[in-house]
Amino acid sequence: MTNPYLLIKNLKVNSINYEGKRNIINIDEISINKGDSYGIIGESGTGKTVLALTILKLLEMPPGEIESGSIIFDGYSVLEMSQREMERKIRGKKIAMIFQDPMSTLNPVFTIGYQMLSVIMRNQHLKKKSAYEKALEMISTVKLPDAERIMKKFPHELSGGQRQRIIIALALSCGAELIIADEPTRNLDVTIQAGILKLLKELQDKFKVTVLYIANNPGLISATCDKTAVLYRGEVVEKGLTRSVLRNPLHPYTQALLKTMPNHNAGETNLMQVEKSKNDIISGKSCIYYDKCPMKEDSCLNSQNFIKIDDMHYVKCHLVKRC
Amino acid sequence: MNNLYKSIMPKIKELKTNIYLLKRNRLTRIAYYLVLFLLLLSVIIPIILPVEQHVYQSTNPSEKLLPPSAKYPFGTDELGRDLFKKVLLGTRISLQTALSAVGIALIIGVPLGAMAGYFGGFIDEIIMRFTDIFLGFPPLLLAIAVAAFLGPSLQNAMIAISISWWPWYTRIVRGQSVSLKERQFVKAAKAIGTPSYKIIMKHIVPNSIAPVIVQASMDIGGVILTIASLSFLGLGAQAPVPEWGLMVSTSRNYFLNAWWYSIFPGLAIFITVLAFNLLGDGLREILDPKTRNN
Amino acid sequence: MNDNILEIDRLIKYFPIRSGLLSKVVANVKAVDNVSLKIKKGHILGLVGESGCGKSTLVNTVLNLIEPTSGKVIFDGKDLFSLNSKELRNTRKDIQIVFQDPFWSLNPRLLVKDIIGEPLDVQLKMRGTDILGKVEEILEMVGLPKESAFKYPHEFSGGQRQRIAIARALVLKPKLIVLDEPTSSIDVLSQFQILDLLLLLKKQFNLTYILISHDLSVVSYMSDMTAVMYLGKLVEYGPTKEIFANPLHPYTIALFNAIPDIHMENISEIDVIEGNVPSAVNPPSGCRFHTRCPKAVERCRLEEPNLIDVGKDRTAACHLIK
Amino acid sequence: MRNYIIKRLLLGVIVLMGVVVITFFLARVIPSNPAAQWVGPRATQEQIDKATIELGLDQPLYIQFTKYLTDLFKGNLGFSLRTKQPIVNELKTYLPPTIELVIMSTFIAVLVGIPLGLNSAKRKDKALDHFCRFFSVGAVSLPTFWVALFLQLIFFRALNLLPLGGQIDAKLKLIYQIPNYTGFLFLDSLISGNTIIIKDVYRHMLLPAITLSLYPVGLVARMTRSALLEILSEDYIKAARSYGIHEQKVLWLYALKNSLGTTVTVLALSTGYTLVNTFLVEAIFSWPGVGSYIAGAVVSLDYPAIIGVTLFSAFTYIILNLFADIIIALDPRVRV
Repeated sequence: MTNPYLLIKNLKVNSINYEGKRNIINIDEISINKGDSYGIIGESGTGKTVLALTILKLLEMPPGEIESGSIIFDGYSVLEMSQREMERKIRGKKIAMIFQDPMSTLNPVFTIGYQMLSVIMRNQHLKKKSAYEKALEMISTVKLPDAERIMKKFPHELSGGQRQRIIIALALSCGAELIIADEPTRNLDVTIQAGILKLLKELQDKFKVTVLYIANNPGLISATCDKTAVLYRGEVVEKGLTRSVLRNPLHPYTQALLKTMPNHNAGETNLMQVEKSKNDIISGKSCIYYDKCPMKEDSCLNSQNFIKIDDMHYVKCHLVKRC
Repeated sequence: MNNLYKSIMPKIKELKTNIYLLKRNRLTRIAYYLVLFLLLLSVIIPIILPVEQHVYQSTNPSEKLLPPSAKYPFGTDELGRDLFKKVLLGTRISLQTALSAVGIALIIGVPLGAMAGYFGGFIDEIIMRFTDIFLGFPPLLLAIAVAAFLGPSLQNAMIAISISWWPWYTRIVRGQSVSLKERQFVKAAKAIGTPSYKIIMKHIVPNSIAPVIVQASMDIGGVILTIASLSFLGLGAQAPVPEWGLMVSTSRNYFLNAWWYSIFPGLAIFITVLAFNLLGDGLREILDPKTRNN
Repeated sequence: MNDNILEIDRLIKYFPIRSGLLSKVVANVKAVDNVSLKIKKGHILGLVGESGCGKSTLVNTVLNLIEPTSGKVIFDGKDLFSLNSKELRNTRKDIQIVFQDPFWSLNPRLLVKDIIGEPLDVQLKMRGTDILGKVEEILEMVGLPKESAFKYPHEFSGGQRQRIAIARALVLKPKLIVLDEPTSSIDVLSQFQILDLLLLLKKQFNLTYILISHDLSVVSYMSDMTAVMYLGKLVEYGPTKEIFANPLHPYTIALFNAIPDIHMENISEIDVIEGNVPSAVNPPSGCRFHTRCPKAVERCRLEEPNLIDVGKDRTAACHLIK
Repeated sequence: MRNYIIKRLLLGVIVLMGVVVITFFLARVIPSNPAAQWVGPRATQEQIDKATIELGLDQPLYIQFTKYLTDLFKGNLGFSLRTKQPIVNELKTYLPPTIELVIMSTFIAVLVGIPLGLNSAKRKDKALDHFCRFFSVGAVSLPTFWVALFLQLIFFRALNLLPLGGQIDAKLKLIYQIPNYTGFLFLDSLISGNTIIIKDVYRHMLLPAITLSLYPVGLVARMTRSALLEILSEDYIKAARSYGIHEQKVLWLYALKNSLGTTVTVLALSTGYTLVNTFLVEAIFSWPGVGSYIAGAVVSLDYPAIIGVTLFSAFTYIILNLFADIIIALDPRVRV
């Protein structure tokens, strides 16, 4: 078997502040193959963005702290590389990121053109003139009309949807092979969001890039990704082919998450009732979902391992064995 | 009684947390203890050593301008008075004047800012243009001019400083209250018909006070410096009041041959101002929500 | 007897844009443009639309936080904008709001008892101990322990804070509560609990809700009637079940389709409508949706469609609906 | 943007007017007997009566104010009590040395303060940051007048490296023809090309300039640090890094350009501070500038001179702030 393109193993990331240390990420293994589109689902506050920043080694430390683990990307051991090496070899060249908020991802005091040219000239070693051509080409690739005019504009003169398209163009024009999209449509209206998602999918096929997709909405992942991991409080609780994870969710958390989805065909929506639970923090090794899980029993206080359902599908809940 | 206790407890807890946070940074911790020490000094010293007694009765021309020694740790001045005692007495004068000046400035500035921000429109326009005009003078300049015209004295210097300082607080509080009034809890209060003055008192002022406290604590340092500067120019304390700035000013006639005369009062100013500034800086770090989560 | 608790009649709200030295009005943001709605007592009205469609402006006028440019809001038989200040204060206790983000909607410097007690103090002039008793009673109703009264908001989780916000809205026994995205900023698991709590309280206190949400599943779960807005206009209105089963207006269809659900194999199944939401300063002529509508014809550009009755209590504003 | 600038100019005019009104009140309304104050403590009753008429103090307030305004417009600030000279003429002679000093110390503030703040922000909570924080807080805590004396003790008394005060050595004045092209001695000496004069002038300037620059250095470093800390946590900085942009470019161009607004505002503020600090420092260094002039005026309660300098300084400060705001208005985010 070939080595995975991106392999995250035993990664533990903490956040340190005056109240003490808090674990944000505790991932046993995520492996992504070249050409995959891989989705990570989780609510806000589960450490999705921290994960993305850790892969690029952009996490601010402190307050962040990497306790253990490794990230192997395309043969590079990212966590052992220096900031300079990351800058020269990885960021932009190999991995580019699309951030959550298109309003704040572009530098407000430079024109779109300037920002695109800097990125293209830096990463593709082009002269200014050919970089300019390239920038125009990329702007039309993301289906924005009138590229020359857009190049002269400042970010605040564009709408949210337009800006997110520019950011996608920026990420792609680095020539990166892995794109990390961190909730790229979070702050956009739904009708605009659909257009951006469609564009991303088209471009993925066109540029043959690998995409790591981070979202809080299972629907987005379902429509865009082949493989999925479900994140709860920094831990992967279920992973596998998107189809099997989302159609046949086995972890109680995944099940709870999916019940919120609109289901017009089913005729009536049934919302799950979760029994009231105090938000007490369970220390030690118990299942991460213990305090909120509707099916919990005493055996859940033991540590949980992944249980293999099929070749791809793994669940971190020992209760599935019984079903 | 029990309810009162229960309402106050969380506030005490919060204060304790804040002091704890403050003391976590080494620099701030030192500043914190230094400020406490200085406050203590300013209370105790005048009790042990009444100002009048020292200033008028301890002149001793035969021991004038003596260098530091075991008897006179800071040396003596041109009339043979113990500079160490003089510098110690100066603590009370500086702290008292500075705290009063900042207090007056807060009393004028905070309500004006809260009103300007909350009501907006015409009231805002009037108050803020007034503020702009006062801020049109470079810092210290207005204080100098006002003090000059009121006539040189410590009390007038204090009034002059308050007059030139309030607009800063007005500006801060206004900025806060403009954004607070869009906050949902203010809208909720409006929606239940809470009268304006209650909204300002309960919702606007308490929530905009944190940056004001930070600013004020940093300003105490600046105000002490300003008092010293005014006295140095001859617009503040008048001889024989043992005020630090005045001492440095008088020392100018002797300092090339009596370095201790200038150095120690100046050092006292520096250390006091530094303590307050570091404390203010530390306060900003913990009270500012932007830096707090780090 | 009239069983409508709220009637919004041809409501218009323009925000003038001023420019130049003399602050001349150069344009208007047409935030709400000629909207009429009725809400029956005991119903839940779901209000749906994207940002800039005028939902918040509409709600702010209902709460009497802003005055409309023209039109009427009749609440419980009284015209909200012709009340004198005393009547207004009395009416205010009948209309309450629960905001989206419980982090921002609770004053961080007040104890929970003072937050929930504020309406009692202001409206009923109640005394300290009476207030406390009432607060503890209402806290238990929303599923929080009595001891919460002496805590600060930051000691609670998002879901619990939202319960506090609900308690504050409830404490005056209002007739109408506006729910502004009540669950969108709390975690999925607490969302269910909040929604069910709201349904329970509605039954218990005989309340009427206006529910604003961008989450269609929440609207379909909660509301009896649904209103869809686009750029300050009401485009479709009717019983929730009917609208979700068979949306008529092209915008409603586009909105429903744009949301990917987990039964979708591929993103290409989504019908994307092109373009951006136009500015409300200079909204498109004719039907405001015609610039993005896949079915638009010449007439849509020229003539503004009226809301027409399409049967089953439903109305829609589109030329193409027969 | 044009509208913004016009509005800002209008505000500037309002503030200027306000400043004039306040000084008018200070000079004519607050004192119990302004005429007596105006002519000084040793004046005879006759002189006071004369001043009362001259100043129009027997007239209603609004007429006094109109006269005050028209005088100002004509550039008439009255006469100094000490020298009996027109204050405007005195200001003209005392200004150039002060301007040189202020420019010099602001220059030092930018050169030292910005890199200090930037490096501090870059290495937040590291040793360098702690040092910078201590240094910048320390710099704004020092009494300027005391620093002046302290530096004199060290560099003149103890080490005898630098002169005690003055602008140029008195002996040089006798040997050389001191050039006077612009009225600004430092500039003139540069133009003259006489290295001995340049060196001497420079040596005289060093201590006062360093003394005055301490406060602005602290201020600029501190503000740059906090502005940059905020900017460095923005998404667009993370984004620029994720696209592999050079860290140096990210810091010095992407981040610094965003903090330009803060820097410019701080510079205007700190120049204001420096201007007023010259009042405390110049006399110590026997620097023949406005600062020495007003320090003298304060001691002898020369009220017309105090008002004159106050008005002049306030006007300068207002214009500086106006420039700062207009520069900030060039920021594309404001340009709507």
